[in-house]
Parts: sequence; structure tokens; C-alpha cells
Amino acid sequence: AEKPAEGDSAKKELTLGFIVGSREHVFYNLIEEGIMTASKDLGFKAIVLDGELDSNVTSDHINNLVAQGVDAIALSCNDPGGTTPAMEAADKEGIPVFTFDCTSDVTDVVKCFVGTDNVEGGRLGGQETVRLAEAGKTVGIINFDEPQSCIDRRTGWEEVVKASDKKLNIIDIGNYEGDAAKAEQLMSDALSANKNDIAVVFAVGDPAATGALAAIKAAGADTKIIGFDGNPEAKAAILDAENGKYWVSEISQNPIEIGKQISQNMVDYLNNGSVAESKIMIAPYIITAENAAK
Amino acid sequence: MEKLKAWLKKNMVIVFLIGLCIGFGVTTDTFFTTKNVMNLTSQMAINALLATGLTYVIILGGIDISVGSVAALAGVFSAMVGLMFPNMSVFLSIIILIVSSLIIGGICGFFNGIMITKFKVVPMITTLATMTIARGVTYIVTGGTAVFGLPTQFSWLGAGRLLVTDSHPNGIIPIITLFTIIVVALMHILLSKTVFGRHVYATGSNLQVAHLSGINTNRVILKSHILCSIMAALGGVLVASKLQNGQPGACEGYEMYAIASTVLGGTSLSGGSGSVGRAMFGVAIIAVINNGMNLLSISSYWQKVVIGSIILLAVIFDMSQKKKA
Amino acid sequence: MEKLKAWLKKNMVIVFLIGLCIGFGVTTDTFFTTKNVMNLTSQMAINALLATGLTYVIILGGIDISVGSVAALAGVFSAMVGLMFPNMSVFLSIIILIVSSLIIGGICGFFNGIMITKFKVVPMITTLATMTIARGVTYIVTGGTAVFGLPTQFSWLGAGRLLVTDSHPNGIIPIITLFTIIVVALMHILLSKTVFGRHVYATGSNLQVAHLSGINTNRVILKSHILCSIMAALGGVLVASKLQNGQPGACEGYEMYAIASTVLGGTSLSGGSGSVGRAMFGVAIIAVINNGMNLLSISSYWQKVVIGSIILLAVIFDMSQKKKA
Amino acid sequence: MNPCLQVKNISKRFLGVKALTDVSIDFHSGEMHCLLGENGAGKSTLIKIISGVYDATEGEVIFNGQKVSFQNPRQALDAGISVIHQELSIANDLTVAENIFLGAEQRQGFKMLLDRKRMNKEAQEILDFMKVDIQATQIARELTAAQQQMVEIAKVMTKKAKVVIMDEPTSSLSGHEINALFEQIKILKKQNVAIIYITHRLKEMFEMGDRVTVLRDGCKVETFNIADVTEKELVASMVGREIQDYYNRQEHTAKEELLRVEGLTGKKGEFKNVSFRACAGEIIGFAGLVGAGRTEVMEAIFGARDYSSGKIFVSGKEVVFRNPIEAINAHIGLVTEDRRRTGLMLNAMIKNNIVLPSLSKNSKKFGFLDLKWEKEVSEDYVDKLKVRTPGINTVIANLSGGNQQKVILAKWLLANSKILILDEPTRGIDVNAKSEFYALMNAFVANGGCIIMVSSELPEVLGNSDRIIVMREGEIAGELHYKDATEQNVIELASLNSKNT
Ligand SMILES: Nc1ncnc2c1ncn2[C@@H]1O[C@H](COP(=O)(O)OP(=O)(O)OP(=O)(O)O)[C@@H](O)[C@H]1O
Ligand SMILES: Nc1ncnc2c1ncn2[C@@H]1O[C@H](COP(=O)(O)OP(=O)(O)OP(=O)(O)O)[C@@H](O)[C@H]1O
Ligand SMILES: O[C@@H]1[C@H](O)[C@H](O)CO[C@H]1O
Ligand SMILES: [Mg+2]
Ligand SMILES: [Mg+2]
Repeated sequence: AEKPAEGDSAKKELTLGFIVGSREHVFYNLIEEGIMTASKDLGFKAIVLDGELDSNVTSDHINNLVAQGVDAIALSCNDPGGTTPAMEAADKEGIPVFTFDCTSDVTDVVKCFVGTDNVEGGRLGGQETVRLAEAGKTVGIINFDEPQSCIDRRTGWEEVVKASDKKLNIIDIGNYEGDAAKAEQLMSDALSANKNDIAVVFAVGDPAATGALAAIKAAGADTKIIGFDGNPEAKAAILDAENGKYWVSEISQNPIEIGKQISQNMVDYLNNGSVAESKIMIAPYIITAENAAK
Repeated sequence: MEKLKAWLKKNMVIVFLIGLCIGFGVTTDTFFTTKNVMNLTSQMAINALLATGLTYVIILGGIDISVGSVAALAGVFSAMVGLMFPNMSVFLSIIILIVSSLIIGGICGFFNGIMITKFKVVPMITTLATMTIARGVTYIVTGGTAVFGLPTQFSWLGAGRLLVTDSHPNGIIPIITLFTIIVVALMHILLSKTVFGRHVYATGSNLQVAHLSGINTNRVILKSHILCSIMAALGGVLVASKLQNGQPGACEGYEMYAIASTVLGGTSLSGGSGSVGRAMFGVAIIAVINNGMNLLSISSYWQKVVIGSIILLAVIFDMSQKKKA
Repeated sequence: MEKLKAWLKKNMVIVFLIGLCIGFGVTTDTFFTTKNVMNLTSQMAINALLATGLTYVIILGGIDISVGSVAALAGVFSAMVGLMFPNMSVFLSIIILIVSSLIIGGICGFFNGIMITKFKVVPMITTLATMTIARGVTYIVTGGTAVFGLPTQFSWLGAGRLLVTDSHPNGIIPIITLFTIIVVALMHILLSKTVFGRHVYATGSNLQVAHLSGINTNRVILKSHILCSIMAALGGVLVASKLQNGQPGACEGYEMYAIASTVLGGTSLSGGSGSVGRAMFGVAIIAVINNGMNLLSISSYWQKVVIGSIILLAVIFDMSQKKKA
Repeated sequence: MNPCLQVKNISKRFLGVKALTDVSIDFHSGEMHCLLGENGAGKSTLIKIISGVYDATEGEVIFNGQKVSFQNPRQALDAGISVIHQELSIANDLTVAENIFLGAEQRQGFKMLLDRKRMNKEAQEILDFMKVDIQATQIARELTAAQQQMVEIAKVMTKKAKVVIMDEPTSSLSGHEINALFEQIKILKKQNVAIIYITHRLKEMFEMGDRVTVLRDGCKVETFNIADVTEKELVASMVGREIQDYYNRQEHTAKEELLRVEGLTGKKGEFKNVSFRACAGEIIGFAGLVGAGRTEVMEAIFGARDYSSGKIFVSGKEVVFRNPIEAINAHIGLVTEDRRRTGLMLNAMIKNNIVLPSLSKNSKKFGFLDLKWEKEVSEDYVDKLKVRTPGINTVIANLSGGNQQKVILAKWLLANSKILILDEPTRGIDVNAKSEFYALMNAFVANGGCIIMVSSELPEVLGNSDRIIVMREGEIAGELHYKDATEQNVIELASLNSKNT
């Protein structure tokens, strides 16, 4: 894409298109919050669309944003490369493409990616697991097998837990498919199968942690939960006298920051023709009862 | 002996269910533990309620694919109401849950029923619309976030257990199981022993005949849809209670398992015949398969293949035996 | 004048569609741009193919809720085959896509058809099972991750555009649109102009009469299900081609929009009447609403509410006019 | 004496159709008042207005001296008007007792719970009293059409109604059951109930009726005292002109053998050891009581029902039809006994129905439809068979029964049938349409075709057949030449009592 003339951009308000992974997920709604804050601060018009975690829908949205004549597009690709043809077509039309949360390695048109280092987040989850479990105990993971972000978390978690010298026994509790109630059932069944003897469970997303919490309480087990995302309900649970006995730790992303940063980079690119860094990894961090209140 | 054979032929589903249980009993060492059996009954509860309501509308020759969405709406509604009473007693929480499901189920069921009887929209399309609209409303009222911060009392009905012992410090018998048994039993009696129930069968068997016999068929259809949605809503508030949390995305796709359970229980999709009690065997089959496969750590991908095949097999098996009888 | 009125009454859906377009044309300044209109036609393609196949089985009085899963299976299958030919030409890619859909659609449709005709399992349950099994198989063969790394040629059919100009560096006319128009037109002719098509209507109108009139109704049902699944599979390979990528989670829930489109187009869920051509108006209505609401930046939550309401409204509107006629 | 029920200046308009025009009739208690008229004359419409199914466009209904306007069947029932409708009104999935008490269930426990025991007991009592062999606890689906009709009769008997309306109650009944029905009617009369009775069978009217009102094209022609009128006068009044002997017997000459059946035995014992032959130029009548197994034999011949043993020969060659397709290819046609369920695609057009079995053989290249051919042949047959309709594009559900039957006949003529099997071909069809239908049958055999006619209406069998085969409990009880056949000896052969003689 060509560098826009300096004088122009000062006057004309920019219109930026965003496609979030799914409006049915708090995490993305928080990213949207970040985008909206940035839109006020930086003075651009934001069009935010729901990708419904469906690459076909996301591709259609990209084409439609191009037809609407937006100045730049940012999207969350839930799998490596699913939206490549549409992204490349947009680029060819002179509209720069950005990604957040999940990116595509298949194409080189992406100007900039802002997201969490999910492998690192998984490692933090692994550290917490090792910290919370006594040696030789069983620890489990509730995973979500499809989104690349969650696959990465699992990779990081397994790496650390396997490497620990506590000789923890790892079990796979199952694929919760994004449904809290399904996670509840998986967790109850795992507790049955292991006679309540699971020391720690790592949930790759907050809905899974919510389900696990209900199952653990009902079973009368004392399994500790480590969640992922940093949603408000996670913080509330950690601070709660009762629930905080189980849900003790959370690996938090910073979705609002992701939303702000992606916006900033888009504006920068449109103003300067380039971005400072093409991959911005926002470090995940651990939340426990000590720092949850902030 | 002959009698036993005839009974077996008519009740292949039960035989099938027992077979499954024995199978999992042999292949795992936890299937028949008290804890697992109790879990299993509590896991059946939601689908049992959905299938109970669906039995009514399927006997009418209709269908309701909105049950999952109605459940979710009722769930978040009850959670939002619950937030207004941070110091609620267990008793109040039960009232909140039940009243929420009556309100949301009543509204959605009334809407479905009116569309079908007054506007003559076929049930599949009516409930498809309701499914979409109710889900939309759920997301609008919650803003897409889970409704959380509810007190523990809120989860008594959905997650509590009775009979605390030393080895079971949290109790043995799930309250949700008892509650569901009572509701399902009442709904079974309503369908099989009352005049209203008879009118449901008659309307489903032949609407024209029922009308000419002086039955207000529109009212029967309307009431059945209200009951169906209330059952769905009850399922939804129980999920919320269980999770102590109102999830806008809850119960998505549950309609399909509920329909399958009802059909497995012998209710015919063309209407006129079926039974709440027998639908429970369908519910049990699906729950046992899920639970057993989880105990065996079968991957969720293979679980899909297995559950689809078993539904098909059970239906074929059941039918082929009935034909011979 | 009278004739126009009569025509309008019979074709309320078209009036509805035109009204929607005018509405969005007035409220947005991009709806009627070439780019947007072309996007719109290409975005209709998948649902158009699904609805076309569904029209056949719905005319038979059946249903197929497995179309979304069959589409996904065919999509990943075509992508996996495509990976074996890293240097494929555009021509070969088209062959791969079409042959994949014939194979997967053929197998799934045959399975559905045999279950329905030989094992007498009702279509709803048969296709519910196929829906679950096909999705499971799709996840198993892919291990849950997308099949990627396909060459650009693979996406010619699904994402390519003809007529490249300066202002349209990607071309104007979507190839997927042309392809879909041809397939849908052929399927329309098959249904409306051939003996086989007539047999589909006859079987759906009254199975027994058709059988006693010398029609091999089982074969008609089997063939229709194969056609329906092939259309679904074609839709699926086009998604894969469009995304240059085989997604195991693709097309989930698409069956509901396809069914709604078919019904909006006037095909009756009780069988015996309907038309592929008219189903396309239903497809267009849904696509226009989606597109228009996005242009108006209506939130996706409200979109659900609006689309559910409009499906309901359109059906009520259409029926009330027909009754008066 | 004051009339118990009056209709005054009733008119009824459906979209585009005027079904009734200014009809006024008085009905009296203790009297059986018959309604007579051709198919589509408006008889059923009138009773549906009386019983709250339809609203009248104009006019009023006066019941017990008061103007009434029932909004639904419930209100009419509550007022004491009870109806047996023309279409069978049975809920197949319910038991006999549940059907009998449908809408008027016996209750217990706070009026919510069903009192099954009492319903079963009382239902069984009335069935036994009517001397029909039906169990109150049977599922209605398991009953034959005749038994279902008897259940409907039992249902009105329990209602203690002041007016009982019966719309063609005997169309699926045979002699034995008709007698049982007449016994009940006598009881109703004694109880001073007003009876409105619709039938196309004049004989029944003369046997049981007191008065008769003739309707033609939705208008009332006249009300007669049955004692003062002849059959001929009634028919003339109904049709609008004199009709001669409507069986119009013609002499046929049997030619070469077209069909021979040897020792045909059904898989479930529906029929046993059935043998007969039928020749070109003949009409063979099949008589018997309802349930004698005639329908099943015909279905077996047509390839629509499996049989366990026996042989079928067409034109001397042995055939085994695995399905109707093969029978149709051998030029056999079957007009089934249940027009609406197995005879017609009711929501399709006339032309679509006519060409259905012949489509494949008359298509263009690649299986394309020949629409010109479809139009031509349909119009041709509609003309030839004098089907009364605005055109071949009319939806067949809108035709009268007789005209529907002609379309079915056209369908098999077009399919080039040589052997036509007609199962109860004139059920529910008015006398005029019947006589036209018989003429078509005669023309068909005169052209070298062969007809096998199953009918429970004896006059029809006697009036048209060359030979009469009588079935009893699945077996052939005897065969009579028409000259030797009388109602008496056919009934004797058909009924159980004569088994030992
Ligand atoms: N619901 C309806 N809608 C439109 N037309 C109707 C309807 N019901 C009856 N008709 C028409 O009204 C006229 C009278 O029909 P009706 O059924 O009363 O005749 P009928 O005398 O009972 O005939 P049959 O002897 O065949 O039973 C016919 O022309 C019929 O087609
Ligand atoms: N599936 C079956 N199993 C056992 N018996 C049967 C079965 N189907 C029919 N029958 C018996 O076969 C006989 C023939 O029944 P059906 O009423 O069809 O005879 P029909 O002579 O054609 O009567 P209609 O005069 O009404 O046409 C009856 O006695 C019936 O009970
Ligand atoms: O990739 C996303 C986010 O990172 C978040 O955890 C929500 O679920 C996943 O699908
Ligand atoms: Mg009539
Ligand atoms: Mg018969």
C-alpha cells in the first residue's frame, strides 16, 4: 500500500474495521472495549464485526469491509491461514491487514500482530501447577482442541509440568469445546475416575474453570484450579471466600491492552507507512488472591 | 417365558441400556461406584427436563428446537435476579429459580404456541426463530459476559447433595436428581393419567378428529408449548444454579440430544404416541454413553462418532424388534 | 392490474426482498456499490447450494440436518487431497474439488438414504446421527486443526474473480457466483423439467400413491438424499477453496439457515411442493439481511433478534397473502 | 308439532364457490330426515354449519326454538347435537374406549384424572349392546374401516344427544353392520331424537327414513314424505332429469384369457387358495362381507403385497410381480378402495395425477418431461370421461368424489391397462356419477379390456358383472353367473351361517 499524503490524514477521519473472534466470548468483548477506548483517544471511527469463530464468516466480513472502503482491517484468525485469500485480496486492494489474538503464518501481508504469547501463558500455568501440587500427585488439563491459542497454551503447560522433578501424573480431562457445562461434566467424570484424587486442574479458558469449580465443589474434592484469560468472573472467584479455596490462580491476558495496541499500530501505519514492530507480544501474568483486587 | 419375550421386544431400549451399563461396568472400575452413579443421575437432569417437555410437543406431531436457547435465557435471567438478593436463603434461591423458569418459559412457550396456532407457522420455523431470538436477547441482556458473583445458596438446588457421611463429606444424593425426578414424575402423570394428557395424544394423533370431538386443539397446543418451554427453562436455571453462574452461551445444541433421547424412548416424530417415562430411558442411554466414554478417556472426536452410531443403532434395533412383535 | 395483484400475492417473498434491498440502499451508501453487490452474491453461494439440496428432501417430506457437517467433511477431504498436488493447475484444483464433493456427498447421501428407505429410520434422526458422525470423522482425520498449506490455484473456484480492472485489482465477478448459478440452474431444471423431478414431487405428495403408480419410491428417496448431500459437499469444498484451507469446524449450524431459506422460498415442510428457484429468494433474503445489518453496524446480538423476527415475519406475511388469494 | 331444529335461508360461500343458497329445512324429533343430492350438492356443508364447524354466510339455525350460532364443535356437542362426519373420525393411536369418550372423558380425582376403568366398562357395554365384536381396550389403528365406523356410531350413542347427524355412515359397512346401525337408529327414534341421515343408497332411505330433502347445486329442491315418493321421482328431482335404469346392463362376450390366479395364499392368512380366471371383454365381480380378504388378493396380484404360495398368469404366461412397477408393465391397473389415502395426490393438479404412471414411457430425451403431451392427453381424457372441472390445472382435491374417481380411471386408461382392478369404485359416489362410471366400464371391456370389480354394494355387483365370485374369510366360497345370481344366494355364500350347508 502507498503511504497516504501527510496533509490528508490530518483532516480526514480514519475508518478502521475490526473482526473479533466471537462476540460470544468475554475475552473479545474486552478487546472491543480497548478498541473503543482507542477510537476515542486516537480519533478514528471503528467498525467492529463478529467473526463467529468461523473463517468463512470472517472472510466475508473482510470482503465487505473492503467494499465499505475502510482504511485498514484488523482481525483475529482462529486458525493458521483460514482467512488468507481474503486477507491477500484486501491487501491487493490497498487496504493494510492486521491481526490480533491469533495470527496467520501462511501469508506475509500481515502488517502487525498484537497478542498474548500463549505458549508463555501455558508455561506460567505449568509453573503454577507445579507450585500447587505435591510431588507424585495427579494433575489435569481441560483443553479446547481447536483454537491455535489454546493448543499453544497446552504445549507450554505440558512442557513445564513434564520437566518438573515433582514427577506429576498428567491426565487429559477432555475437550470442553468452549462450553462451561460440558467442562463441568468432564471434570465430574474425571473426579469419579480418579476417586477425587486430582491435585490441580489447568483450564485453558475461563468457562472451563467455571465448570471445573462447580464439579469440584459438588464432588467434595479439594482440587485447585488455574484458569486462563483473566475475565472478571475469574477475579471474583479468586477473591471469594468459598470459591477462592479452589480457584486459586489465573493466567491473565490483557485483552484491553490488545485492543488498544492494535488500534495504535493501525493508526501509526496509516500515518507513517510502517509500524515499529511487526509482532507485539503482550506478556501474560499470574493473578492470585494477592493481586486480584487491583 | 413367552411373556418375558414379548416384554423384551417391546422394551429393547431398556435391554440396550442395561447392556451398556454392564459393558462400562466391566471395562472401567469406577462406573458402578456410588459417586459415579450419583454423578450420572445428576448429569441426566438437564436433558431429562428438556426431553420431558419435548415429549409433549413431539406427541403433538410438532417439534421445538428452541429449548437450548430458552434454557440459556432463563439461566441468565435467574442469575440476574439472584444478584439482587446477595443474602438470599436457600429457600429464596429455589423460589427465584422456579419463578424465573415459569416467567421465561411461559413467555417463550406462549410465543411459540401463538405463532403455531394463530399464525399457522410450522413448529420447526417458529422454534427456529425463537431459538435465534432468545439467544440474541440472552447476549443483549448480559452483554456477552457471564452473570457471576452469586452466593453459594444459589447453587443448592443445582449442585447441592444430601446425606453427608464421613466418606462423602459433600453428601451423596444430588438434590438436582431428586428435584428432576419429582418434576418428571408429575409431567409423566399429567400426560398419562389426566384428561389434558389424553387430549394431547388425540390432537397429535388426528387434529381434525380431536377438534370435531369438541377439544379445543389450539389450547392444547398452546399449553403443551408452554409446558415444553417451562421444562427447558427449568433445565436452564438448574445449569445456572449448578455453575453458580449465568452463561449466555449455555445449552447450545442441547435440543438435538433432547430430541434424540425422546425418539430413543419410543416417541414417534409423526405424533400420536410416546411417553415421558420411556423418554427417560433415551436420556439415560445418552448420559451413560457420555459418562462411560469419559471414564474410558475416549477422545471427544470419537465420542461424536460413537454417540451418533449408537443413536442410530438403538433406533434400528428397537424398531426391528417391534416389527417382529 | 388484477394479474399484477395476483402475481404479487403469490410472490410476496420477492416483494419482501426488493423492499429489503431498497431499505438498505437508502440507509447505507455502500449497499448498491458494485463491490458490495458482488460480495453479496458470492456470500450467498454456500447457503444457495445447501438450500438447493434441501429443497429436494424437503419436497419429499423429509429433512436433512447433516448438511453442515457433510460440507465440513468434504471441505477437509478436498484440502487433504489438494495437499498431495502442491503444483496443481487451476483445472486440476477444480477436478479435485468436484470429485471430492461427489465422493463425500455420495457416501453420506447414500448412507442417509439407505437408513431412511431400508432401515426406516426417520430422516430427522438419521441425519442427526450423520451430522454427529460426520463431524466426528472430520475432527478425527484432521486432528482438530485446519488443513493448510494449499497452493493459490486451489482457491480459484472459491475466491477467484473475473474481470480485473484498475479499480478492481482482484476482479469484479466472483467465480463462485457463476459456478453456483450453473449448478443451481441445473438442479432447478432437474426438479422442474424431468421425470425424476416429477417423481420427487409425487413421492412427497403421497408416497403410497406414487408407489402404487409404479414409481420406485425408495430409489427416488435415495437419489434425492445423494443429491442433497452432494450439494452440501459442494458447498463445503467451496468454503475450503475460498479459505484455501480445510476447516474441521466449518459450516456449523448452517443447516438451520438453509432450512429457513428453503421454507422462506415457499417449500412446505410437509412435502409435495416447492421449488429450487424460489428457494433462492429465501437465500437472498437471509444474505441481504446479514449484509445490510453489517453495513449498518448493527451489533451481532441484535442481528440474531432481527433475523429470527424477519424469518417469522416473512413466513407469516407470505402465508397470509396466499390464503387471501 | 314444533320442529326441534330448523335451518332458515342458509347460504354458504367458500372462496369462489357457492356451496349453499338459501336453504331452509325443518327437522323433527323422533324422525329420520334424509338428505339426498349429487356429490357436491352441499349436504355435508349444511351439517357442518349446523354443528359449528363452519359459519353460515347468511341465514340462521334455530334449535329448540332459539337462534343458535355455534362457534366450534364443542358448543354444538354441549347443546346436544352430535355428528358422525363423512370422513372417518377416529384417532388411530387411542383405544376404542378413549375414542368413544373423546372430548367427554369420565373423570375422577378432582376432575383431572381419567377414569379409565369406567370408560372401558361403559364402552364395552355399548359395543356389546350393539352386538359388534370389538374390545374397548383395542387400539383403533388395529381395527378395519368398518369396525372404526362402528366405534363412531357407538360414540354418538353415548352422547345422549337431541339431534344425531350421520353423514354417509354406511359407505364402508356391509349388511351385518348396517343392520346393527339400523337397530341403533330405531332406539334413537324411540328416544325421540331427531336424526339427520345422508346416504347415496336409496334403499336405506326407503327402509328407515321418514322424510327426505333433496338438494341440487346447493339449493333445496323439495322435501318429500318417503311414504309418498318413488325411487324414480327422487332421482329425477336430484339430477334434474329422468334417468333410466342406471346399471344399464350390457351383454359382454368373453374373449381370450387375460388373467389366471391359481391357489394364491397370503403370508398372514389374509387369503387362502384363491383361484379364478378373467377374460378380455368381461367384468368379474368380487362380492363378500367386509373383511373377506378381497382387497388383499387384489394387492397381491398387483405386486403390492407378498404372498406365500400360488401362481399368477397374465395372457397365459406365469408372472411374479415383486412390485407394482412390474404389474403396471404387464398392463394391470389398480383403483384402490381408499381414494384419498392411496388413490390421489390430493394437492396436485388433475393432469399430474393422470399422467403419473405413464410419465417414464412418454418422456423426451434424457428424461425431460413432455409437457405438450401431458396437456394433450389430460385434456383428451377429461373430455372423454366427462370430468366436470374448470380445467386440467385444477387441484384435484377440489373435485367431487365421482369426478376424482374418473380421473383415477383416466390415469389407468392412459397407462394402457388391459386388466383393471377396481376396489369399491363407487364408494360415496352419487347415482348419476355412478351410472356414468358404469358406462365407462362397459366401454372399456367392449374395447377388449377386462375388469375385476370388488364391491360391497350388492346391487352394483349384480347389475354390472358377468360372473360373480364370492369370498368368505379369505377363501372363494363360490362363483355365479349373473343370470343365476340373486342378492339372496350371494349373501348366503358370503356369510358365515351358510358355512355348513
Ligand atoms: N372447505 C371448502 N372449501 C372450498 N369449497 C368447499 C369446501 N367444502 C366444500 N366445498 C365445496 O362446496 C360444495 C359442497 O360440498 P359438500 O361437501 O357439502 O357436498 P356433499 O353434498 O356433501 O357431497 P358428497 O355427496 O360428495 O359428500 C362442493 O362444490 C365443494 O367442492
Ligand atoms: N396383517 C394381518 N394379519 C392377519 N390378518 C389380517 C392382516 N391383514 C388383514 N387380515 C385379515 O384379512 C381379512 C381381510 O381384510 P380386509 O378388510 O382388507 O378385506 P376385504 O375383503 O378387502 O374387505 P373390504 O370388503 O372392506 O374390502 C380380515 O379378516 C383381516 O382381519
Ligand atoms: O483465542 C481465544 C482467546 O485467547 C481467549 O482465550 C478465548 O478463547 C480463545 O479461543
Ligand atoms: Mg358430503
Ligand atoms: Mg377391501
